[in-house]
Amino acid sequence: MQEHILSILIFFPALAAMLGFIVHKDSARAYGITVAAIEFLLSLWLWNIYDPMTSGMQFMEKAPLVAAFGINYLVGIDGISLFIIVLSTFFTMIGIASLTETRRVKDLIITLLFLEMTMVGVFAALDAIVFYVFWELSLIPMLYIIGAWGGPLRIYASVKFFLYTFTGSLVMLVGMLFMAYFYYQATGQWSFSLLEWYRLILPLNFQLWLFAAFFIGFAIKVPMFPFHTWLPYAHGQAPTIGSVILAAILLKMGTYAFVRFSLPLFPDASVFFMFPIATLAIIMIVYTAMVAYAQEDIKQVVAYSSVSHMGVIVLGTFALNVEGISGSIFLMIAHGVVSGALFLLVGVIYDRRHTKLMSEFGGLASVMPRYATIFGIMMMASVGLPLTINFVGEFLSLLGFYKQSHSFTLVAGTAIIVGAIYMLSAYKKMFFGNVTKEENKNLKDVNRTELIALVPLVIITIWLGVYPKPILEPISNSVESIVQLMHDKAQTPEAQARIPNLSNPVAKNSQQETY
Amino acid sequence: MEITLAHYLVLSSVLFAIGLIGVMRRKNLLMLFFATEILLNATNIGFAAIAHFHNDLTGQMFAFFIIAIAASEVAVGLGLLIVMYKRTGKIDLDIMTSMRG
Amino acid sequence: MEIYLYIALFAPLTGSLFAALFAASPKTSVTGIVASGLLFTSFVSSVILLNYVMAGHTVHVEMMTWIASGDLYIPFGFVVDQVSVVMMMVVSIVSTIVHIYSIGYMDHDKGFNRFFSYLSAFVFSMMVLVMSDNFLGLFIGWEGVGLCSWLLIGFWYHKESATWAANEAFIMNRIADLAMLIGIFIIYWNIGSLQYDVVFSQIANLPMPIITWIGIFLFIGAMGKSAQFPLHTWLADAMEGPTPVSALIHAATMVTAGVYLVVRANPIYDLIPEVGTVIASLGAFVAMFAATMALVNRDMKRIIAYSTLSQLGYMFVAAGLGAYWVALFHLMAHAFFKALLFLGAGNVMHAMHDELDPFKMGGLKKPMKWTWILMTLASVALAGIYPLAGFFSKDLILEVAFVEQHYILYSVLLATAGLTAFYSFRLVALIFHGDERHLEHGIHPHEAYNFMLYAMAPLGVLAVIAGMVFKTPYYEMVTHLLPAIEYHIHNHTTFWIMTIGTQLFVIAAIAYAYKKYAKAVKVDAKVESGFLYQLLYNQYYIPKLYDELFSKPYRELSKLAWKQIDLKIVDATVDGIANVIYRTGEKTHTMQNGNLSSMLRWMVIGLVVLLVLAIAFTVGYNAVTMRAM
Amino acid sequence: MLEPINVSLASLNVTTLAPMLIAIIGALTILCIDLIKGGLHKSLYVMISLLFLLVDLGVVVDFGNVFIENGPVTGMFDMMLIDGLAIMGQVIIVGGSMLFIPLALTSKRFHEYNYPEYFALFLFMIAGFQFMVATDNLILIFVGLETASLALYALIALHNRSKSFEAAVKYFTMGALAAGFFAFGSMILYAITGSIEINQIGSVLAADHYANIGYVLVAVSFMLAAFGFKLSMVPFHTWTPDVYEGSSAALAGYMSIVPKIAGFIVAMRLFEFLVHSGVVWLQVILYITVVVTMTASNIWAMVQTDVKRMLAYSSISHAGFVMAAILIGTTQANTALFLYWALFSFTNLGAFAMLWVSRQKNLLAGQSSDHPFEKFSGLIKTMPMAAIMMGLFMLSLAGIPPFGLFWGKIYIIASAVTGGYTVLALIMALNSALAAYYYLKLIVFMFMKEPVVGYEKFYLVNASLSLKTIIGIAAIGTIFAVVAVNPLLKIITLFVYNSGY
Amino acid sequence: MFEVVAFYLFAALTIAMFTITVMTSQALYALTAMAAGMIFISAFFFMLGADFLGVVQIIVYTGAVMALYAFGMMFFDTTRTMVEKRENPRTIFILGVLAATLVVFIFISPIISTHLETQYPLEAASGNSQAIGMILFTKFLVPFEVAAVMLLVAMIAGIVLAGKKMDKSLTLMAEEEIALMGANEAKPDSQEGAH
Repeated sequence: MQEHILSILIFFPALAAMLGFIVHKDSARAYGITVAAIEFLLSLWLWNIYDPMTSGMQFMEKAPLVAAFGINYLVGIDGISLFIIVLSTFFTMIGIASLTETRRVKDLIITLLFLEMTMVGVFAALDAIVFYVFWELSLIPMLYIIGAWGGPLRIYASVKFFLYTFTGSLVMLVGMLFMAYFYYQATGQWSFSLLEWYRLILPLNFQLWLFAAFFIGFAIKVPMFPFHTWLPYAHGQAPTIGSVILAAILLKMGTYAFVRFSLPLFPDASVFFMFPIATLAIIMIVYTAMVAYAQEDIKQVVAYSSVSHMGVIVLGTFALNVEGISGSIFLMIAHGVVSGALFLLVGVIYDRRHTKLMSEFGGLASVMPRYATIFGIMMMASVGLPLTINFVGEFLSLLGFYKQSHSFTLVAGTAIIVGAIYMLSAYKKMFFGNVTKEENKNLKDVNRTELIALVPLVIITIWLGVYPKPILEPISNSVESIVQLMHDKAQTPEAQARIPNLSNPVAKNSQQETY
Repeated sequence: MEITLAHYLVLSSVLFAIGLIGVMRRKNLLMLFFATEILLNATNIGFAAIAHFHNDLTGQMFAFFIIAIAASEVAVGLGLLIVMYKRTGKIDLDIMTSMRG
Repeated sequence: MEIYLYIALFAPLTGSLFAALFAASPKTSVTGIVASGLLFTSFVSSVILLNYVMAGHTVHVEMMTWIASGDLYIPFGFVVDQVSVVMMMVVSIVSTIVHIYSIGYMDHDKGFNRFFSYLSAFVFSMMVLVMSDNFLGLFIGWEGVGLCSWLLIGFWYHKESATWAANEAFIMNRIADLAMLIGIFIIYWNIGSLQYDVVFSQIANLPMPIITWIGIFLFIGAMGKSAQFPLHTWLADAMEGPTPVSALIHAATMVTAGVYLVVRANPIYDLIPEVGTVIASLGAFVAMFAATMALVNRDMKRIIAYSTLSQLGYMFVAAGLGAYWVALFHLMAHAFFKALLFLGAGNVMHAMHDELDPFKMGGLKKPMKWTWILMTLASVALAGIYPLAGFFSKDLILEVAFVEQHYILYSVLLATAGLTAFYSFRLVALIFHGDERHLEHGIHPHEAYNFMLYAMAPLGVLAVIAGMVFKTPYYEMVTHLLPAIEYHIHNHTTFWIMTIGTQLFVIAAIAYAYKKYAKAVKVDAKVESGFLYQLLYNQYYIPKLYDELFSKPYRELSKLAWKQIDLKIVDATVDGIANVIYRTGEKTHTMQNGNLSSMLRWMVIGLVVLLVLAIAFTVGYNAVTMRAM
Repeated sequence: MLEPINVSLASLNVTTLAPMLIAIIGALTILCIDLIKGGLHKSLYVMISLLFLLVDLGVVVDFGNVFIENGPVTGMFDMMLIDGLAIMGQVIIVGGSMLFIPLALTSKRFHEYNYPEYFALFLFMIAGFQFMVATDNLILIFVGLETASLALYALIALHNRSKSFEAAVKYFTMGALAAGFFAFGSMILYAITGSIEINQIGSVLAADHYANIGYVLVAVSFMLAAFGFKLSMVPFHTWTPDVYEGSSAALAGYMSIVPKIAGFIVAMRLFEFLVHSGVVWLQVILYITVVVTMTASNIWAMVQTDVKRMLAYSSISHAGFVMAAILIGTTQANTALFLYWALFSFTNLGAFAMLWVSRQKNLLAGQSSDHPFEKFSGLIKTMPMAAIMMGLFMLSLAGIPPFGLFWGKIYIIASAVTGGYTVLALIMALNSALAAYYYLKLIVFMFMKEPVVGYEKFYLVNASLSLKTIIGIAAIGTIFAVVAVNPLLKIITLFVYNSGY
Repeated sequence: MFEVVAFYLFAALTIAMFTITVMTSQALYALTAMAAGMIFISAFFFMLGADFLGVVQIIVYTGAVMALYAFGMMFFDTTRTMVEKRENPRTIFILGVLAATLVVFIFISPIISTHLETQYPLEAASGNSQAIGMILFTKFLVPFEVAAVMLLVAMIAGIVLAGKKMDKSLTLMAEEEIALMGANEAKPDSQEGAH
């Protein structure tokens, strides 16, 4: 069983979803929770048997799919994917547990379980095509969730989400085929195995083009400025569960893919594009934070804040050193937890008032103190307060990028300021002041179901903020091998200089920055 | 001055063009079918001429089969026209615009 | 000893969590008592640690790893050495007192439990800040106190002004925190560690510019927390919080964190005296600047806040000039008497039903005798009259400036000392002396609970003796760690002239204040409408300027970014592309008009196009081949 | 006098005719049965057709085995050419026909199925297509093409309603014009090469180094126009949507698969050597045609209000997509073409069968066509299984992995990449995104909208067990396509490569 | 010389006839002109030595096809002047003339080919028909048979389409109506024509 744990993790939810068609709709929720819980426990077990000291891939499984074209079912995890998988299973569980949707719950749960399969699949895939399969497949359940359970503009939002991401990923697909073709030219064999691709050293100009092709796919998914406009719509229209999964997991696919594909495959291009991408990341950070500040709808605030935080993640990724990349991966998890929680929180109030406009609220702190507290904790985590989960990632990401550029980091660092501005002002609008609206006077505080979902998130937020080691260590170990790979593959002098050589500790800090 | 293959080919293409004009111009389906016959006949001249100048029978064979094809087309075409005429009372193609877009 | 360290550190956290359990329930005084008790425990532990440290030891523990990635290794490490123990003492004493005081002060507040939770959390953060053995640990506390400050300023969250001030404080601090983070980044990438001992031992090996940048960025960080110009506006606004909060956070502890940071990082600043000079100059400027604003303000708490600001300026002068131990000493002394002053003001507020304008008070010395005594004591200490604490700490800074031959700084500080004395006693005079103007408003003031006064008493005692008694042992202790420089004016005549001159100057200022305000208050309309008065009264128009220069444009720009850029450019482009495609479809699909004739025509058109292309190519091809031949 | 020619029967390789003969015999058998005893139920004829087709397929598969051993076989005075393309083409033609013919087993009665002649014509048509692919002689291609086409026109019209006549007449007339193009194009090719056999044409042209470039290009123009019609390339595509709409969904689905593969095979024979000839014009023209066909039809498909018309435009787009393989012209591309088409047939079978089962006889008030999008509105609520099936086929058509067409799609795009057509690969990819829009539109209607009152009784109105089985087969084929891709790829590559393409 | 004169004469006549066919508004004129044009074309066949083709042309076209069309015309009652709506006549002519010009442009250049091989040479010794028969039943046996099938298909199609059973559309009738009709009506034997 241990050697097939990944396949079990991937396909168990899908299988359960199929069987779910038979379950009576009144018991669907219980069924969903059970399945998700089993899946979560399985992922915890995976974590348990994972060897954190090894930096390479573990639990690899391989089976030929289209052998003639080099497509194999190849899965495996390292420290980078492990935790995102755990996060996915965790959030599916939390999401189903906190489900307040009443319309066609059974369909929703089945869809969620399918979605879970695709999420786990994306993060476990080591074959480009398998990765692509899950990547695309993940769009469909999300499309359905937004389109069927969303708000008034749901169809526009869902179609936009789908088409935008789909278009990007098709360009990426062409890139993948190119990559395979290069591999074919080099070895005479077709292969889509990432691990095989890692061994290719491409000429710079090819790297640039391929990087760009992959970039479009990933950037839309992340979403990076200026490809981000689908996100506010998607979040704005999606039901709570949709937003939670979207923000917590699906967005991470893009940044994860940067780490998994772009960096190790195209080290020189990564260095070449570092500053343009950093510029975009900074625009994401500052600009979307400002846009978030201007929002009137609390969910949109959280949605734009997601974009802003994703900017930090991208920046950390392109720091191209262990600190930055580990930080960005940690921040992926952190942001998953925090933004997921924030969307859940928004859902709580939406369930009660059926509006998300901040002007409709005010003074909620006195009506719903527990809610306000949890929201406050999550807000502070989102703002990146130390000892919360976000800080570790944000700090490492910025720290990492500082090595590459001081001025960029300085500007990007304003994330902690602008983030505070929109978050605090939103919090103020919603929770502070007097209760002005009659409807708000008798709002019920968070109930038990909601607490079941939220309290674990609060605990994780603080636990991992205080003690990130169990996660950070395996991540770092895996990142180290990626960075070393990149360094070894780097051809241009600039790339060799920018990507640290970990096997040579003397040279590590030899580069002194001068002002 | 001698009649060369080019002469025949030019004649063939001119006739073909006349056929094309007819095909484009005619609204009455029956008359339109006449034009398609012209197209095939124009080609036949060409085939026969090439066969002659190349001293090869294949062209004649082709023309022969084209005649056969033309005849079959007439049968099916007329069948279609009859059934349509029975249904609509007209064989004007302008009435056939129920499907568009 | 480690156990005491942990007790000192975690007792407040325990208190906070305990109180938090009851946060949503109605008031239970047990939370206040437990929290105060735990803080007292923390205080006792601190005393034990102080003894231990006085004996020449230090305690250094590493609790656990926090962040470790790549070469970065940051533990939760705590150190109790000569510097941090001083801070621990200050924090634990003042906070214990403020806690006990608050039991009375917050007696009638609905958020009583919540308040104690926040307050204890603040103490914990402050403890982390001072006890951490590395920069990032310090940053935890640094941000933690920011958070608690936000919570406490906005404690009365239904008040718009309070929440606004809370957010302002938080955001302003964040701006400085960014600089601090950058400072930390520079340190890490150049030294490879953030541990104090490693950093300080290696800092000298770095090139000068880098040290300078480190110094600058760390100092900008300190500026935010210590509300130095231009990041000072939040401090006065922070007075929206409950008064004990002002006493603890915005007078005694948090705002001095900046000074602490500079003192702590003294090995860095020692290497960059130029930066030190800048710090000192800025400090002197702020001292003067804040004092002038305090002169005319009509809000009791704001006056004290400006005074705090001014005193922080003093501390930075000392720190900037390399007299770290002096800065720390003034920090300590100031904590005592400023907290006392605030708590006194709290009593007054309580008595006056939250009235803050001293012009509406007067003659309170009768009903509030003890408060009067304590506040006068504190004011005297603040003014620096021998033998109270202020004399030993503040005048020392003047001496430092003089000895270091920064005569301009010296004169500024001297003038400020006069201003300080004036506004302090203006306040005392307005509140406690003169007519009982408050009677017009139908208020009958009463003295605070006894236990509150008892709680304040130790501060009163400390304000009196701190300078006299503590100076020598303190000096001996901290100079183990800080540069031991004695600031003595070697010429006795000069020394005496200066000391006595200063004292006389200050006393004169006090006398003038009494004369002007103790009897009857005359409002001089001409002066008040004058430019200078208005300038000072409006805090040099700086808040307004910030509002116009930053807040409003930011708000407008945000709106613009959303409505104009995000929706109308970025999103519209995406939708535009989709629309263009769709409209092309709508316009051109009529080509399929269902008419057979046009369908046939399309076929012929297709053929003709192909033929045209074919001929064109043939002609071109032939031309090329011809030329080739 | 001419010398009498002695030919040995063995050298004729009469067996090469076997598959077509079987189909023709099948057709005649049906006619005879009807003659002997009329008024028999259509299921009988469906089954007889199936049986003959099965035998037909068996023979073709057997040819496949022979081909693997011996390579291409010629017969009947080199008229017949059984190479890899012919075999694969026939497999798809016969296999596709076998999948589509059971769609006649509807629960409602439709006019055409009351005619035994319908099934006879169907088999004749298959024979025609088989002749078309199993030769490289332009005459036989032409005659086979016409046999099949004439039968097809009749099949369309037999649906017997005004739209189907309209469709048949339109198709017929345009077909006649296209036949003219084909004849004229052949004439020119004959004029410059003296041959009407594609291989010889190719070798003569190559030997001449394309001296008559003008003639070649004009001939190619005419041929392109003729095949453009058959393969529905823009702007010769105009018949497609109307004919699809006018004919029954079953036949429309059939038309999107079988005639086209026959066309593709001839186009492959005809254009492949031209593409490789180095005549830039041809590459450019094909490039433009492919791109315009893909893009324009996608754009038009977006604005359709009828699902069947949308699928018609989508099939144009798919044809353009596949035409790219002919442009690229490598073995990999040609392999991709067959792979794509094999996978496409399953998905399209499913999609059109889904339309077919919900075909109502009379239109509701306000309903302009048989399958407006509104008809499928909210299907997930009324008929979840049907909605999921239809959604599945749409996703497959859109190229969403891991469903059938995705594998074809990546292989074609990969061949474009390998063949050096990077920009084309990108255009193809982006076109898939365009296409996703309209497939998604149906999904949106089915899954995200509320049902429209009045239509609910028409879902599956036409379904019978056999139809459901067909849909099930299509669905399984679509979902588990990945399993089949590897063996298919191996076999097709073997066949294509050994046929010299 | 004779050849030249004959070519130009018949060319002019054919073109004229076909032009009339295409341009006239009288269906009868069109039919007649086309029939004449067909016959003139057969003249080319004879000139080119394709006697067999010429004969077939006259018999099949002028005989059978024209007769069919004539029947059709009578059936459709189109003997009178027809009103056809014209759109963009200019476009049509431009397209037609352009097509002709383009093709002619190429055709006036001679064919350069050194690799023409005659596969089935015309042999002076034997007659055209004989030669044709020879290759028709050897090389072109398969197309010939397929053509037979094609004619069969055309026949079946034509008969079925024109048959009486097409009068009522089962496609448009409800199931009940069909059942009713089946009970009332005897089965029409439409197969007879097919054999």
